[in-house]
Amino acid sequence: MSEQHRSDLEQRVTALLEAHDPATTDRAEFLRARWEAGLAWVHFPAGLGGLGLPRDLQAHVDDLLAAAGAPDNAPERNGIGLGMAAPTILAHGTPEQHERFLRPLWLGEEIWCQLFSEPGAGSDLAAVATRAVPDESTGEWVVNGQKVWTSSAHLADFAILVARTDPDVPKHGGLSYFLLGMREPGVEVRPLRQLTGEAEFNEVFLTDVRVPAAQLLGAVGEGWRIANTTLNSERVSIGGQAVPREAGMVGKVAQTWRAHPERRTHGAHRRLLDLWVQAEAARITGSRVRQQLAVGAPGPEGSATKLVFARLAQELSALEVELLGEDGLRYDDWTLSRPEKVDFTGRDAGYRYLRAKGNSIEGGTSEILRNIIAERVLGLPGEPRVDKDVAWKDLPR
Amino acid sequence: MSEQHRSDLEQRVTALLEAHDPATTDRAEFLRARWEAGLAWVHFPAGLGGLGLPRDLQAHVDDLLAAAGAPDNAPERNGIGLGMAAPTILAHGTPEQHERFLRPLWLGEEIWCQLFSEPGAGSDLAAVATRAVPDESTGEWVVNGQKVWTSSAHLADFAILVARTDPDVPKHGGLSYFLLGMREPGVEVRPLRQLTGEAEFNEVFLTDVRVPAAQLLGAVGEGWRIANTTLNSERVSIGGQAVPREAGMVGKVAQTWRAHPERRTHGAHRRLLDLWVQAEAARITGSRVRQQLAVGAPGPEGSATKLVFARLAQELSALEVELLGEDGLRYDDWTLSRPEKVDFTGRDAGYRYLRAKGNSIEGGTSEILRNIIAERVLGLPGEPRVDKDVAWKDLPR
Amino acid sequence: MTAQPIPAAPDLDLLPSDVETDLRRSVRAVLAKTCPTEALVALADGSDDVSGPAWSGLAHDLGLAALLVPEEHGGAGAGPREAAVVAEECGRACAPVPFLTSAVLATSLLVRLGAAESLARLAEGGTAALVVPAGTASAGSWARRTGVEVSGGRLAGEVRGVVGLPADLLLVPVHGPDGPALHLVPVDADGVAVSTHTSLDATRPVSDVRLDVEAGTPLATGDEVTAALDHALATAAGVLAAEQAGLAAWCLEQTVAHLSERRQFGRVVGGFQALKHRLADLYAEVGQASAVAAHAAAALAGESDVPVSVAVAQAFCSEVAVHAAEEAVQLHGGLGMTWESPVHLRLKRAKADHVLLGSPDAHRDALARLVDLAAPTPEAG
Amino acid sequence: MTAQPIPAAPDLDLLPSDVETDLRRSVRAVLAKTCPTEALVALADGSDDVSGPAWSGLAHDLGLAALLVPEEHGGAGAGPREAAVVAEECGRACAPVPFLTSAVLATSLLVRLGAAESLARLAEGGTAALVVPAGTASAGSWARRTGVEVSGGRLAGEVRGVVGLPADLLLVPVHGPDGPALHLVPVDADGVAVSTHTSLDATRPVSDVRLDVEAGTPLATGDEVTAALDHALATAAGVLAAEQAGLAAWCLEQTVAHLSERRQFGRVVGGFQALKHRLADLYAEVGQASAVAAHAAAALAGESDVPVSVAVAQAFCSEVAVHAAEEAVQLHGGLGMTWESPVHLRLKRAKADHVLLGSPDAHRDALARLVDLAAPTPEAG
Repeated sequence: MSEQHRSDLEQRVTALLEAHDPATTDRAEFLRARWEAGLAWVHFPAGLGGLGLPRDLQAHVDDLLAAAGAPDNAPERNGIGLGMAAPTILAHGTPEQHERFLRPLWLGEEIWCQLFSEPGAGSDLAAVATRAVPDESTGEWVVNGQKVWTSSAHLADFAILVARTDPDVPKHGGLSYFLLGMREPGVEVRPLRQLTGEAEFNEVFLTDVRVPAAQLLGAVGEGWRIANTTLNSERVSIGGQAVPREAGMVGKVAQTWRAHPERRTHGAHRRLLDLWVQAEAARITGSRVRQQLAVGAPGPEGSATKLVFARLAQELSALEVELLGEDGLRYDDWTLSRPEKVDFTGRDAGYRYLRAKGNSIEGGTSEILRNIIAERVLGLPGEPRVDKDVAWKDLPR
Repeated sequence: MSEQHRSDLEQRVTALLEAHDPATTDRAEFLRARWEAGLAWVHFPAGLGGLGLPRDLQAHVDDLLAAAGAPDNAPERNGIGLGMAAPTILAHGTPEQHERFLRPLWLGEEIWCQLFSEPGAGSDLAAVATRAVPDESTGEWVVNGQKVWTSSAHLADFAILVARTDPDVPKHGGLSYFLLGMREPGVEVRPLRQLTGEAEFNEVFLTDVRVPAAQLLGAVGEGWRIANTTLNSERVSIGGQAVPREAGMVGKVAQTWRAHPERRTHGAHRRLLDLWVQAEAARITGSRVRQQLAVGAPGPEGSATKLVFARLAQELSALEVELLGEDGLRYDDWTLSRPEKVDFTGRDAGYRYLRAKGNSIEGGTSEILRNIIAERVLGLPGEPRVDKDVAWKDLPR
Repeated sequence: MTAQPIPAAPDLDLLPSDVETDLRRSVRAVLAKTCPTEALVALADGSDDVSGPAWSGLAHDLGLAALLVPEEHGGAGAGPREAAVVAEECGRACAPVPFLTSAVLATSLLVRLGAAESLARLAEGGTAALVVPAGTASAGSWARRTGVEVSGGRLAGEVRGVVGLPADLLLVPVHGPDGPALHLVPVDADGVAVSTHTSLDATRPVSDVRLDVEAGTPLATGDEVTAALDHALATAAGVLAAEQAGLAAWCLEQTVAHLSERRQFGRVVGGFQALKHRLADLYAEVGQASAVAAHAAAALAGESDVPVSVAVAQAFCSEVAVHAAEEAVQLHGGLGMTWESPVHLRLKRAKADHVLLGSPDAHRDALARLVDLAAPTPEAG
Repeated sequence: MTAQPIPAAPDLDLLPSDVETDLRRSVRAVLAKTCPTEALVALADGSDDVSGPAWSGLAHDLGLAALLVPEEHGGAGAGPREAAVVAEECGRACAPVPFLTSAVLATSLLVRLGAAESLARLAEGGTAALVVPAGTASAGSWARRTGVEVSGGRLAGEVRGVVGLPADLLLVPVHGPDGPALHLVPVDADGVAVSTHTSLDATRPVSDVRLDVEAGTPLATGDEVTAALDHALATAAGVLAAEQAGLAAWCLEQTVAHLSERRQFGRVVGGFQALKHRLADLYAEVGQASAVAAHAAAALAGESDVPVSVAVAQAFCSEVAVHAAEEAVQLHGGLGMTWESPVHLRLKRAKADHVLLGSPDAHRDALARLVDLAAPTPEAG
C-alpha cells in the first residue's frame, strides 16, 4: 500500500517538475504549482495543498524536490505557522478559514506567531488574563491584554491567540481561540531582551485590538481544548531528524578538548566522558523513537526527549566554558540583536552556556514535562487542584 | 553565673566521689548515690536526679566522673529511654509518673522502647491504627495493633506508645500516649530482618494488652502533641559530638584508597576528592551548629544535618564497594543476628553500603526532612491536606 | 592531536522482531514461575531451591543454553539480539542462572575458537565458566593482572573473584611461555579447587579458583586467544547491559506500582510531586538504558561499531541499574529494607553487575581511546 | 604509601563577632544604595554609573580599601575574617568593586612583602592588581604558564585573562634570570597596554596586559616572592569563598521570595513539593558553603590549617554558587531569563568566580596532595 503511495507520489513530483522546471520557473510560481499539485503537505486534504496521504510520506517528496533543485517555502521563516497554526486551523477551522489562511501560510506570504504565554500565565497556560469581549454593534471581538515570549511577533502578519471570553466560569472553560491580525491598530510589539543580550522574543501589548467574528476558531469557550491541539503539534515537531554521533553541543566540547591539550584536567576528562556517553545515549534513544514513529508505533520514551536534551545542553555548555579557563571569562557580544533563530553553534561558549538555560524553560519547563511524564506515562496521580471548580475571576492571583 | 554553676557542680562531684569511692563502691550503689546527689541529669528537677541547671553542664559532670573512674549508667543500652521517654515523661507526666518511672529508667533497671511506627503509618505517624479502648469495668485500656521498626523491643521493659483512642475525629486529634509494659500478656515481639541480614529492629504485635489508667501520659486526645515532644528530643540528640577530620565513613574510604594503589582509577579519584570535600564541609558545618548551640543561639542549619549525613554515608559506602573491585562482590555475613547497635565500622564495605540505605529512611525520611526544611525554615507553603478535617475512620487506606 | 575521525554511528535496527517478542514472553513466563522472591531471598541463607528449576526452565524447556551455539553443533544459532532479550528478562527476575556466564560469555569464546566438542556438550545443557576476575573487560585488562601460569607442563595459579561457578567446564586463559593460551579444564579434574564466597549478590556468587593441573594441549594460543577473548567479553558486556536495563525497568515499574497503592497523609504517595519528578527522571534514564542496550546488541549482531556501542552501553546501563535500584529501595521506604522484599535483591545484583565485565569508569576509559578524547598528559592537571 | 598523617582539623571559632556583624550591616547598606540592578545590568552595555559610587562607598565612606592594611601604614589592620564579611556582601550584591582583587589579593601581597609606600597609597583609596591569569591558584600554577620575562633591563610579555583592572598599580611577578621577582609598575607607565574584553561577568571584567617597560628594582625576589604569592593567593581564594557563599545565599533567598509570591494553577508555586525539595537541598548546600567559608577565613586569620581549609572552601563554594545561580534562573522561569532580572547577573558572576583563583578541580588536586589521597599512577586506570 505504502509502495503504491510512493510510486504515485513520485509520478506527481515528476509531473510537477516537468511542467515547472525549477531552473527556469519563478520561485513563487513554482510554489503555487506545488500547492495545486497537492505536494505542499501531502497529509493535508486535497484542495488544501495535500492529498490526504500519511504524514510520513512528505519527507520523500521534500527529498525528491530538493534533489531536483526546486525552491522550498522557507519553512524556517514560518515555524509557528507551519508547525502550530496550520494543523490547528485544519483541525478546528471552518471551510472558509481553511480557504482564507492555509494557502498564504504555506506559501510563506503570511507569517504567523503565537500569543499564548502571559506574565501571569506561563506553565499555567489556562490562567491567561487577556480578555476578548464581543462588540455587539459590529460582531467583532475586542481584545486587551499582554503576551510574552512571542517569537517572530515583529515579523508576523497573524497570530494564534488564546484569550478569556468568560471570567465567570472555571479557568479552563472560559477561554476562546482567535486568529488575530498582527498589523491591526492596537498591537504593539516590544523586543524582550534575554540574559544573552539578544531579543529572540517579544512582548506584545494588545489594546482594543479588533478581531472579526470570522476569526474566532472553533466555538466560544473551546479555547483550552484547541490550544492543546496546538501544543501537541509542537511536541510532535521536536526531535524529528536523524542525528550523527557527536552532533551539536557535545561535538563543540569534544573539539575544544581535542584542540587544547594544555587545558585538559582529569576532573574535566571524567565529566567529558560521562557527558559524551549521555549524549550518545540520548542520540540512540532518539533513533529508536524515530524508528518507532516510522512503523507507526510511537513509544512513550519520546516524552523524555526534551527533558534530557535540555539537561545535556546545559551541562555540556557549562563544561565547555570551564575547559576554556580564562578565555571562558570572555563573552562575544552583548549587543541587543534580534535573531530569527537560535544560533547555538555560530557563537562562543559563553553564549551557549547562557542560551541553554532557556532550554529547560521554553516550550514547557522541565518541571512541567516531569509532571506530564509522571501522570500520563507512569499513571501517577495529578496534583491536588484547587482551581478546577472556582470561577476564574475568584482565583487568587 | 555559669562559672558559679560549674564550681558548685564540681564541689558536688567531689563530695559524691569522696562519699562513694568508685574503686570500692558497688556499681548500683554508686549510681543510686549519684541519682540522689542530683548528678544524674543536672537539667532535671531536684528530687528527680537533677538540680534544675542548664542542660549543657551535664557534659562537664560526665567528664569529671569518667575521669575519676566512676561507672556510668550504660546509656547506650537505653537510648530510647534516656533520649526520648525521659524528657517526654518529665514534660507531660504526673508527679506519680515521675516518681514511678524516671529513677529506674536512669539507673538502667528498666529499658524502654518506642511503639510509634506501623506498617500503614511511617512518615505519616498521625495515621496510626493501633486502637486503645477503655475497659469500663477496670479502668484499664485495652490495646490492639501492630507496630514496626522497634529497636530494643526484645530487651525492653516498657514502651512509649501512641495509639488511637477516638477514630471519629480527624486523625491528629484521636491519638493518646501511653506507657505500656512490654512484659504484659499479649505483647509479642518478632525480629524484623533487614537487607543486611541482621534484625536490628522488631515487629511488635499487641493483642488485648492491658495498660493501667495511671499509665496514660497526658490527657486523652493529646497523643499527637506529646509525640512531637518525643520526636523533637530525638532530633536534639542527633549530631551532638565534635568530629575529627576524616572520621567515620570517609575515613574508611580514604584508608582503602591509601592501602590499594593498584585499585586506583582516575574516575574513582575524582569522586573520592569530591566526597572528601563534602564530608569535610559537613564536618565544619556540624562544628558551627555545635558552637551556635553552645552559645544558646541554635541556627537553622542543623535541620539539614541528617539529610547531608545520609547522602554522604550512601555515596561514600557506594564508592568504597567499587574501589574494592572483585573483593567488593563479597559479603561478610548474612547470618541473622540481633545487634544492639549499628556497627558501621566494624564490618565490611558491603555491609556499610547496605546499612547506609537506612540512613535516609529511619528517624524521618530524607523526603520528610526536605518538607520540614522547606516549610519550617524557608517558610514555603505546606502540602495541600486532604486529611485534616475528615474523621480518621473515613480516610481512604 | 592526530585528526583521526571518530567512528561514525551505523544506522541499526533498534526495534524488536516478532521472534524476539515471542522469546521475551516465553522467558518471562518461565522465570515468573521458577524464581519466586522467597526462594531468591533464601539463597543468602544457603538454601537453594531456585537455581536448578530456573536453569532447567531456560536451558531445557526453552533450549536457551544453546541459544548462541551454531546449528551445526546442535544449538539454536541465534545471536546477540536474542541473547539480550533473555538477559533483560533475567535482570528483571533477578534470575540465579548461568545464562550470561555460560550461554553467552563462555559460549561466545568457544564458538569463536571452534570448540565443536565442548559446544555440543553446552548445547545439551552443560555449563562452562571463563576463569578470569569478574571485572575483566578485555583481553588487555586480563593480561594486566596475575593469573594462571603454565610451566613444566602444568597450569598453576589462583584466580580470585570469578563468576559463573559452579560450572562443568573451566575455560582458563593462561600466560604461557609463548604468550596467551586457552585451556579447557573439567571442573572435576584433579588439582581444581573452587571456593565460593559469601557474596553480596547471592543470585550470582563469586568464587576463587585455584589450579594445579596437567596442562594438556591448549584449545588455542597467541593472538587468536586475545581476539577471541575480546570478542567474547564484548559480547557478554553488551548482553549484560540488557540485563541491567531489565533490572532497572523492573525497579521503576515496581516502585511506581507500590507508590500507586500506598497512602500517607490521606493521599496516594505516588501523587507527591517530589517523588513524581524523581520517577520521571528515572523513567527517562530507564528508557535510554533500554535503547543503548538494544543498540549494543544490534551492533554485536551486525559486527559494526562494537567497541563504542558496548562501552557506551556498559558505562550507561551500569549506572542506571544502580540508580534505579537505589531509588526503588528509598521509595519503598522501610518496606524496601526488609529481608522479605524483592527490592534489595535488585540492589545487590545491580551493585555487583556494576563491577562485572568492567566498571563504568573502565568503559569510559576505553571510550576515551576509541573516540579520541585523550586523557590529560601526566604533567597537566 | 608513606603513613604521613593528614593535617588535623583545628578547632576554629566559626561564629561572627559583634564587630563582624556591625561591619556586615554597614556594607550591606552601602551596597544596597549604590548597586541597583538597572545599573549593574547596564554595565554589559558599556554604561557604568555604578562601580564608582560603589567603590567610593566601600573605600571612602567605610574605609574598606585599607581593611587589611596594617595600622602603621594607615589602614584598619583587620584580618581575613573581616575581609570575608565584606566579600560575602559583595557577592550578595554582585558589586562591581575591586575589593577582592585590590584590597585583599594585592594588599595581602604588599603587606607580606612590606611595601610601605604602596600600602599607604592603597590606604588612601588607590587600587592595585596582581598581573597573573585569573585562574592562578598558587605560585606553582603561576610558574607553569608563560608570562612576563625580564631581560636586558626590561620587563616584557603579555598576560592574558587578568582581573582587577582598571587599577592604579600593577603587581607584576616575572620569571627573571635569578628566579621569580615581583615588580611594581604604575599602570600609566610607558609601555603598559591594557585591553579589556567584553566579559561574561561584566561586574568583574577581564583584561589582557601587555608590558614592555623599564625593569627598575624589583620589590622582592626569589623564594620570598613565591611564599608571598602563595600567601596572597590563598588569602584571596579563602575570601572569594565567602563571596561565593554570599552570592549563593542571595540566590536562595530571592528564589524563595519569588516562589512565595508567584501563583500558578491557583497555588503559590513555592508550595509545589518538587520545588520545595530542591530548595531544601539547596538550603543545605548554602548553609554548608557559609560554614566552610567562615572556616577558611578563621584558618587564614589564625594561620593554621590554611592550605586544606582554603582548598576545601574553594572546591565547595565555587560549585554551590554556580548551582544556586542555575537553580535561581530555572526557578524564576522566563523571568530569570530576562535582561532586566538581577538573577542572571549572579549566574554570570558565579560562573566567572568558578574560574577565579583556581577551579574546583585544581583545588581538589591540591587537596589530593595535602591529605595523602594520591592520584593513580600513570600505568593504572
